[in-house]
This record gives sequence, C-alpha cells and structure tokens, in this order.
Amino acid sequence: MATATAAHPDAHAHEDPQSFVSKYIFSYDHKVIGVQYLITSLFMMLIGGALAMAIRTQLAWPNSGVLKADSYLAAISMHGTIMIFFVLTPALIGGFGNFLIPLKIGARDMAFPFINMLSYWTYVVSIIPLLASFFVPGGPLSGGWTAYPPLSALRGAAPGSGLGQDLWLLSIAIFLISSLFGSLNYLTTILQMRVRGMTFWRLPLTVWSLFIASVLALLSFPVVTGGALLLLLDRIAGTSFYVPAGLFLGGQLVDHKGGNPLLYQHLFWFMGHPEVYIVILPPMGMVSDTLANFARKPIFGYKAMVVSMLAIGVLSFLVWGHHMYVTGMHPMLGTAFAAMTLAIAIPSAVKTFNWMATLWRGKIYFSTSMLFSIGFISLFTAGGLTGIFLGNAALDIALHNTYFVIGHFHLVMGAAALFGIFTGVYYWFPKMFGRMMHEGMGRVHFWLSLIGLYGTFFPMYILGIGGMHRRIFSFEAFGYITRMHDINIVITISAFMIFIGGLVFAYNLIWSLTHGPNSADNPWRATTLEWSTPTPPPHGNWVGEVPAVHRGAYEYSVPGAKDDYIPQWVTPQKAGVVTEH
Amino acid sequence: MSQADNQLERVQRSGLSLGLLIWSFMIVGVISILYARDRWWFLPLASQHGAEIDRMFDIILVLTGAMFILVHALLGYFVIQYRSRGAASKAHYFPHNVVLELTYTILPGLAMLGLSVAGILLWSNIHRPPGPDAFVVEVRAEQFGWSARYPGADGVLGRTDNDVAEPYNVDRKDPASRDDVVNSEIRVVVNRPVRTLLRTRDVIHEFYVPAFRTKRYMLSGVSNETYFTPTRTGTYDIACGFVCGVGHYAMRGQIQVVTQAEFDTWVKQQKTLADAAAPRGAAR
Amino acid sequence: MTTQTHGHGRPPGTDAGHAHGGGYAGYATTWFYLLAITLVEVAIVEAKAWFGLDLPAFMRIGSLIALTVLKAGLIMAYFMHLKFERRSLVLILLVPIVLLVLLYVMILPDAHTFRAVNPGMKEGAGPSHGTPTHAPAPAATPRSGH
Amino acid sequence: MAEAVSSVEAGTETSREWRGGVSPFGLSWGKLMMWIFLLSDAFTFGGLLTAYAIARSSVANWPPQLEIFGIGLVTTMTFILICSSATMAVAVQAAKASDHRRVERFLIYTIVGGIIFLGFQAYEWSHFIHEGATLSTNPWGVPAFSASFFVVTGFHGSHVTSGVIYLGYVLLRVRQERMAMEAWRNPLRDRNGRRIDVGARVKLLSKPQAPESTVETVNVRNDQVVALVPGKATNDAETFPASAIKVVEEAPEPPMPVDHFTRSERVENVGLYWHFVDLVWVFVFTLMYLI
Repeated sequence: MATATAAHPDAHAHEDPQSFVSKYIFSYDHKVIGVQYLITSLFMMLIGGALAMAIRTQLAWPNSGVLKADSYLAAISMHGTIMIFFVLTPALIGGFGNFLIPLKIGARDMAFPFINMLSYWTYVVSIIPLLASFFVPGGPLSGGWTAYPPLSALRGAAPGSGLGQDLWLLSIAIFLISSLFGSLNYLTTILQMRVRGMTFWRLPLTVWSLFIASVLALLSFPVVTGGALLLLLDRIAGTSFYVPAGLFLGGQLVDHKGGNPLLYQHLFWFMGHPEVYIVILPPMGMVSDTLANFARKPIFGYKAMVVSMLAIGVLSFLVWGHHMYVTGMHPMLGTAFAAMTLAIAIPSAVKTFNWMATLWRGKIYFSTSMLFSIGFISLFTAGGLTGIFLGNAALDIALHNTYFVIGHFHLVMGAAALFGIFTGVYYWFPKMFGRMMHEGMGRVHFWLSLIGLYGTFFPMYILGIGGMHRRIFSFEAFGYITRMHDINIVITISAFMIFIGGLVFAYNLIWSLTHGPNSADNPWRATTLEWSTPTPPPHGNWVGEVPAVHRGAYEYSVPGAKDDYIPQWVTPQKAGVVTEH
Repeated sequence: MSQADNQLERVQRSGLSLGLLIWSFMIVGVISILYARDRWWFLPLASQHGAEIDRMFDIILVLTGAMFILVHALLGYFVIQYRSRGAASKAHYFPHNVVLELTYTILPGLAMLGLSVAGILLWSNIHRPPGPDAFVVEVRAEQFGWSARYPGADGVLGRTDNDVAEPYNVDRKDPASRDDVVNSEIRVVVNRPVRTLLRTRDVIHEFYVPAFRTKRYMLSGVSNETYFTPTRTGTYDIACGFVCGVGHYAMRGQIQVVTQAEFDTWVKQQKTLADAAAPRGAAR
Repeated sequence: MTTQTHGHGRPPGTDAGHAHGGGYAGYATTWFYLLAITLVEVAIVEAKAWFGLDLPAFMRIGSLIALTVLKAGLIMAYFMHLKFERRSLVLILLVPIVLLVLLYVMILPDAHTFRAVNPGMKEGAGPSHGTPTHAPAPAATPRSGH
Repeated sequence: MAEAVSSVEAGTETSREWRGGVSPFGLSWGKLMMWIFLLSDAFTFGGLLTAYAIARSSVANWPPQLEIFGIGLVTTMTFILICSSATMAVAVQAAKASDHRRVERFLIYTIVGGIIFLGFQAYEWSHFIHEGATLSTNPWGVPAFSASFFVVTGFHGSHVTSGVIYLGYVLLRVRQERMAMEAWRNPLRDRNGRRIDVGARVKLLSKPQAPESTVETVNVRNDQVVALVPGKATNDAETFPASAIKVVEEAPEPPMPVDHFTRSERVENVGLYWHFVDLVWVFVFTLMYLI
C-alpha cells in the first residue's frame, strides 16, 4: 500500500486540464476550487459589508432615510445570513479547506474531485435564490437570520415572510447540501490520504481544525435541514409543526393547530451553535500555524491545542440551549446548558495561553499575516471573555438580545474569524498565485481593521448594558437608548473604517495578482508540507514523488540544527538533528 | 538559501507600534468601562432579584477584566520585547510544559466551576414561583402594542385555551374570566412579588423591562411566566426585545409600579370582561 | 472517476476475495432473528388482544425500544459488517449516536413545558372531551390530486 | 510493501509508522465516504424523528395510531424490507466471493423487495388520503399526527426510492462488468485460434484484395468485429463476422477491464446504503407505529 501512495503519482491525478473551462471554471483541481470559493465568498463579503454599512448609517442617524423600517429588517437578516453562511463558512471551510488540506497532508487532490467541484457549484447555485430574494415583492426575509417561526412561518406576519422567506429556505437547503459534499470530501481525504509519515499527531493545526469543523458541519447541518423542511411545509403545505393554534394576525385567525415554536429553536440551534465553532476553529488553526512560523518557535503545547479543539468540538453539540435561556425553555435545561457552556471557556483559555506562550521569547517577524494573527488573539480574548457573562443563565436574563450579545459574537465569530481569513490570505497568497502581497497596504488594512473592529464592537457592550436591544430600526422611541446616541455614532464611524480597510484589502489583492513580486517556493521559511511544492503548485501538487514526512509540523529553532526551521519533509540525516516528534 | 527567497527578512521588524496599540486597547477599554458605569450603565434598579444579577455581573466583570488586562499586557509586552533582532538572536525552543499547561487548564476550570454554581443558584432563585399571595397579571403583546389582563375580584385569571378562536384565547365560559379586567395600562404593585403570565396574540415577542432586569419571550401558544418583585414606584419602559415585524423598533410599553391602595382604586374603576361583553351593564 | 478515485484507497486483503462474516448461513440466521424480533414486537403491542395481557406502558415502551435497539444492532453488526470492521470505526460511529439521543433527551422537557403551561394542550384530558374544534369531520375533504 | 517502508525506516521511523492508504479504519475511500454520508443522513432522520416526538409529546390526546394503521400491513412491509436487506447482504457476500451471477440475481430480488415495499407504502398513503388525512387535516384528531406521519414515512420512502434507483444502477454496472470480464476471458478467436483484440492486425478474408487492416472494436456476444477497410480516399469501418478474419499480428493482451475490488466495492456501498434504509425503518416502525 505504501508504494501505491508514493509511487503512483498519476494513478490518481487525472490528466492536466486543457481548456479554459475545465481549468478554471469546472475544475476538479482542489486548488482552483479553493480559490473559487475564496473569491466568491469575498464577493459575498462585499454585499454583506455594504448591508452592514447601511445598517450602521441608519443606527447612527435614524432620520437619514437610508433604510426604511421594513428594508432595515431585511438588511439585518440578510447581513447575518450572508456573513455566516455565504462568507465565513465557505471562505474558511470551502476556500482554505480545499486549498490547504491536500497540500498540507501530502495528497495530490481531494479523495473525490468531482464531488468537490459539485460542492462549489452547489454553493454558487445556493447564492442565486438568496440574492434573488432582494427583488421579490416584500423583499428578503425579515425575521433575522434565525428565522424563528411563527414570524417566518406566517406569510402575513412581516413583509419579508412571503416569497423572500421561501427563497431563503431554499437557498439555505442548497447550501447545506453543498456543505455536506464538502465535509464528505475533507473527512475522507484527511483520514485516508495523508502521505507516509503524516500521523495524526504530526498534522498541522490548520488541518486538525478543518477536520473538526468538518465533523461539526457533517453532524449538525442535517438536523437543521430537517428543521427547515418542516418550516417549509408549515409555510406551503399547511402543516403545523411550529405554529400553535389560536393565533391572530391582523384580525384574522391563523389556520394552524398544535405546533410548538420551541421545536424550531432547538433544531436550529443544534446547528447554530456548532456553526459558530465551524467558523472559529479554522481561524484558530491557521493562526496557530502563522504564529509559530513568524515567532520562529514551535507552537506551544501542540497536543493540548488538539485536545482543546476536540473538546470544543464535542462541547459545541451540548450547549445549543444557551441561545434559548429566556425563550421559554424548561428552567432545568437552563442549568444543564449553563454548566456545559461555561465549560467551553476552559479549552478556549488553554488555547489563548498557548498562543501567548508561543510568542514568549520568540523571534517575531511582523509580516501582515502575523499582525492579523496577533490581532486575532486580542479580538478573540475581548470577544470570548464576554461569553462568560452570556453563558451564565442568570446574567443572560439581563443581556439576552441586547447589543452585548451583538458585540460578543461579532468580536468572536465575526472579527476574529475575519482576522483568521486575512491571516490566511496574506500567508498563503504566495502559494496560491506565486506572488507576494504588498506589505505596506497590508499594514494599512490591518490598522484600519483592528482599530475599526475595536471601535465598532467594544462599545456595543456598553450599549447592551445600557439596555439597547437588537434589531431595532430606530432607537428614538426609547429614552434610555437615545442617551447613548453618541456611542452609536462612534460605532458607525469605526464601522466605516473597517469597510475602507476592506477596500484597501481588495485593491491589494488585485494589485498583487498582477504586480506583486514573484515568490519563492518557501518564502516564509515554514515547515509544513505545502511549502515543499513549486509555487504555485502544478496540477497534482508535487512534481515527482510526494515527500514523506519525518517530524511534527512545528520544528522551529530546534537546538543544534543548522537553520532555525526544519521542514517536515527533510530527512533526519539532512537536518542533522533527531527531533522529538 | 538566498536572501531573495527569504521574505521574512523583508517584513516589518519592530513591534513597538503594535504593542502600544494593544496596550492602548487595554487602557481605553478599562477607562471606557469605568466612564460608562457613570453614564450609560444598567438602568437604575427597580426590582429585587436585579440586585443579585448586578452583583454577579460586577464579579464577572472584575474577573474577565483582569483576564483581559493580563492577556493584553502580556501580549503587548511580548510583541515589543521579542521582536526579531537580527541573525544573532534565536528563539527559545519551548514546545511544551505540562505543569504550565495544567495550571491554566485547572485554574480557569475552577473559576468556571464556581461561576456556574453561583449562576445556577441564582437562576433557580429567579425561577422559583412566588407564593399564592403574589400579584398576578397577564401581560399581553401583539404587533405592535402592549396590554394586560388582571384577575379581578376573585384573584384568579380566567383560563386560556388555544382552541378558543379569540385573540389571546381567553375562555369566556370559564367563570373565573368574568371579572377579569383587560386594560391597555400595565400596573403592578410595589414590594409584592409579581407572577407575570406572558401571552402573545400573534408572533413571538419579548417582555423586556431593563429596569427590572427581567426578560422573557412571549412564546406563541404558550403562557410563559416570569417573576419579579418591584421595589420602587414609578413608570418603567417595556421594550419588545425580539424582532416581531416592521414595528418592532417602536414597540414600547410602560409598566407602572404603584402602591396596593392605588391599584385597588384603579382596578375597581375598570370594566370587567363581563361588562365589556354586555355593554349596557345588564349582566353582572 | 471511478478508476481514479480507487487508485489507492483499497483495504489490504480485499483483492484476495476472501470473505469473512460467517457467509450466507450467518445472514440467514440474522435474517431469521430480525423477523422473529419483529414478531415479538407485534406480539407485545397486541398483547392485550391476543393474550389478554395488559402490559403497563413503561414495560411495553421499554421492551419495544430495547428490541428496536437490538434489531438495529443486528443489522449494523452483521448486515453492515460492523462486527468485522475495526473497533475504532465502531467507536467513532457510536459517538454521534449518543449525540442524537442527547438531542432528543434535551428537547423532550420542553414538549412537556409546552403541555403543562398551556391549557390548550389539554393536559390530562382524555380523547373523550378533547379537541372539540377539530373533531373528526366525517367528510373531511381529501385534497384532490393525490 | 517492504521496500517502501525501508526508505522510511532508514530514518528514525518505527515500523508502526503511518503509511497512508486505508488506515485508520481499513476501509476504502468510497466505503468510508458512504459511512460518513450515512452518519450525516442519520442526523437528518434524527432531526425529523425528534420533531415527531416533540409534536407527539406536546399534545395529550395523540390519536390511537394502532387502531388507525393496519398493523398487519405494516408488519408485512417490515418483513419485506428485512427480507430485501437479507438478499442485499447475500449479494454483497457473493460480490466478495466473485460469484457475479448470484450478485445479479440477489440484486434483482432486493430491487423487487424495494418496489413491493414502495407499493405497500403507496397503498397505505392513498388509503389515508382517501380517509381524509392530509398534511394539514386529520380525521382522527390532531393534525400533527398525519403531518408527521407523511413527513417521516415520506422522507424514508424517498430514501427507498433513491435506493431502488441506486440498486438498479449498480445492477446495470455489475452486468456490464461481468460481460466485459467474460469477453476478456473468452476473447473472440479466429479460425486459427488466435485472439482478436482491439488493435490486432488482421487480414479480411471476405475482401481478399484489401490490404491488412486494424481491429477497431470487438463484439464478443455477436461474434462480430469492426475493422477499418482501407479505401481509396478514406478508411471505412465495416463489420465482419469473426470467421471472416485472420489475425496476422495479435495485439498486446488488453488489461483486465475491471478488477475484483472495484466490482465488489460498488456492491458493498449500495449494500451499506440499503441496510441503512432498513435500519431507519426499524426505528420508524417502532416509533411511529408500535409505541
């Protein structure tokens, strides 16, 4: 078997695609698919970001007329949907997952390249109904990205509860199928296609994190697929899974009987909470890789990192109820979920301190990628710590559905995850396109983003404590929120700063694609396997044999070694030292 | 390896600006929280259990604040101190240390254990139903307004039944419903435990009174309950905390905390359900 | 596609064509047990009608669930060959099944909350005076076209 | 395998080193993916069955389903599905033993079982709908009863349907592959007993004037060979009986058209899927009909 892996380079790699279409559009090549995913999700990020700017303008100057009350609800709902399902998940799992997994484990492609291509195109198809819902009567859904029934189940309940809601459900269903295709591929690939010597304990943390995120996606998404199916039936076939009897809408008795709205919330959050970790685990992994690389130190406590990610993965399935403390859930469940939620703080703390210990006595190079990684630690801490307030069921009574929550999850799964994406793009751009990105523009992007993100989301904690609740089009009805008008203006100005930073990033991407200096094969002097390929890697990734792996992924500054890094593929004889792992 | 290959030597070397930025976040963060405590903090408290929520909030704030400061102080320091200092300097090879790792597994673990025990105890306290002498009121929400139903003279709310095809599903056949009072004003009695039944006419709303630190969804089809004891008379804002449609942003209500005597006089002047059903005042 | 993907993902020993798992006789036994258990299940359900045995609900439901799990175990172990796969696969498959059970267990209390706080759901009301509003409409119009 | 390992062992690697391929579970890629997919699908059913359980526990007066469903009919359906699962298991075993005619026969039994099951289900549904049950109405009480019945059995039925289609596809492939293998084992031979394979240089006996030609395709079943007949302007492909061919130069023996592994794995995968459908039914049977 071993011979098969190493000596049959072409048993698996298909012929080089020739035409433009088979090379760049319907490509089977995981690298092309990864880049396609990234570009598509960055495009979606532009839409989601523009919506965010509209929302923020409205909240800073409620009478500016940028949005109306109904289009405001549509904007927040679509902003959430787009950012979570169509930007963060596909960019991290689809983009970096596709690009990095085979390169990092020494495979020539994914296990099922056709399914891989199908996964990307299913994702593209799922975008169509979503964007189409902007143009239907009533507009897109208006119940927030969670789409709780009965608001989302009853057509007359809100302007977006008509066709827009149907299109949303359709879009999400297709997206979940796309994600299923992806997960099947990643899991099979990581389990079976690692090159000789690449044991689980030698996998780079990026691969570990993508592996765990894929498991989470695989197991959590089907449940909400079922839940969405039932919601669709409630809407179009007159079933009553979620809508109880005796409701009145606009003077009319609603023709539903015997449903339970809590059921949807449970099914939704059974997906919704693991989804948070699907979005934050890959950035954790990528940041671990870059921190070790640019601090020239082994990642501190590699095994503890893996175990804590596994713990986060398992716990993420047991805590969905903390989104529902005050929804009418049985109080006994509140206690159970509260205990398990706070338990997640432990692996998170371990990870944070491990990153800090990695920096301690390092030899830090401040590349743009490293700046974003350090920013990630800061944002993750600032956002993650407030989770302790919210996980505490009693405090959640005061804070649920306020801007405290918005600040919390935006810092963790918005800002930190975004920083993970930027870290990854700046770090692997040379491998993707063979050119370096512009460092100066990168630094401008970083400064605007970090200051902007802090300025946007940190004050939201204060808004939340002060009592501002979420999804309101204008706060002028409430005196205690109006007293905080100044904070809202500060937030909006900061938000525009992020957006401008994003534009700088977009310009940097385009500029670097054509003008960036050419990159060497291993420009960052990194140890992991993707840097042993030519840049950019050809079809089939390695010319000749895939190099075998001889050590763990983070052998930097090993005492006695010639260089300050020993790549995984260098034999012990050549390296001159025998490494521990 | 040639210099041209090594991009590492081309990137920025100094971490001073980044470290200062991280420290400034730490300082600005702390100052802004301290400043906000005086101006934009929780609304002045008007309920009994709220005091405990506020206290627990402060405890966690101190803990997490210390953590935030610790991480950022170290992070800023590391970034400034451990920058690359040319070819001669070398990073310290330090792949793992079991004692250190266990320390920061167990310490947060203990802290979380303590916090979750304290939180769960408080949570159970808040959810313990008040005794039979509690003030009972049914707060009702619809798109986009508030009202209330009071039990009337018999002290018992008429039962609700989802199969009754009427707004809020009050079963008028139930004798207890005859003297119920329905009014757009929401009033509760000061220093008396309130058992609030929450009922929605249509979609999910949320009964959110910031001054009481009280929040509970009004779940369609269910009479959710929430308990609190108001401690100060006055008028407090109710907000609908959960998105419920276009008018969500303006769905503001008011809850008046009055003395028992004031409430008794007021409630006697209101029409009962039976009155409303027979406007000429015939049946009583 | 097929030929590419099977390039090196094959388990050792399969090419020898040797089959484990007790062969056809083993399947016949499993098949027989599955049918027999199904019959036992039906017998439990119909215990009152067939044997005049009035089983208490917890016994009836408990034994039915136990038998179902047993059946599922037989199918997975023999038909799906799990008994002959590596132990690690079995363990990995067990974890999510535990999660599924947990999903159910954690949601169930809410169904009862719903039932208890909501008189409309007729807690304790038997079918006798329950749900008059949707009483059987004898000529409930079936939707055409099905 | 030994040579491959030795290069690794030249380093500090131990013999228990990871070598790639089929570890950690000893499953091929395809089979592993099928398992992962089934795991995911189990969660879809898990979600739906949980929804059903909640719908049921949310009301006190669930209709007495035992009186509504014909227990005999459902038990028969269960029997049929278990039987088809057993025949599927036999087909898998036969595939491993390279008994391909038996594979085909038992795949057909399995498909028939699936179709009968679907027929029963269609009968049950039409009966129900006739009695007045729809997704939103239910003559026996709460509408959630018929809604969850239709959703759960419908979702399972869609799995059975796609299973039958999948089985049919596998059956076709197994047949094709068997024929290809038979053709490979017993190639067409000319009167001298020499193999006629694609690419062989042949003399066309029926066209004595024509120069030597090359075999384009071989149809073993019909004893026919398609060869290029060099013409004046262009070459024409023409069909000849094998008896009209004399091989001048044999083509190199073609590789085995399909190997044992590919064939048996395909059957195993559909087997896993089909057993899973059966597995789900075991739960549906208990949870929806019996309890």
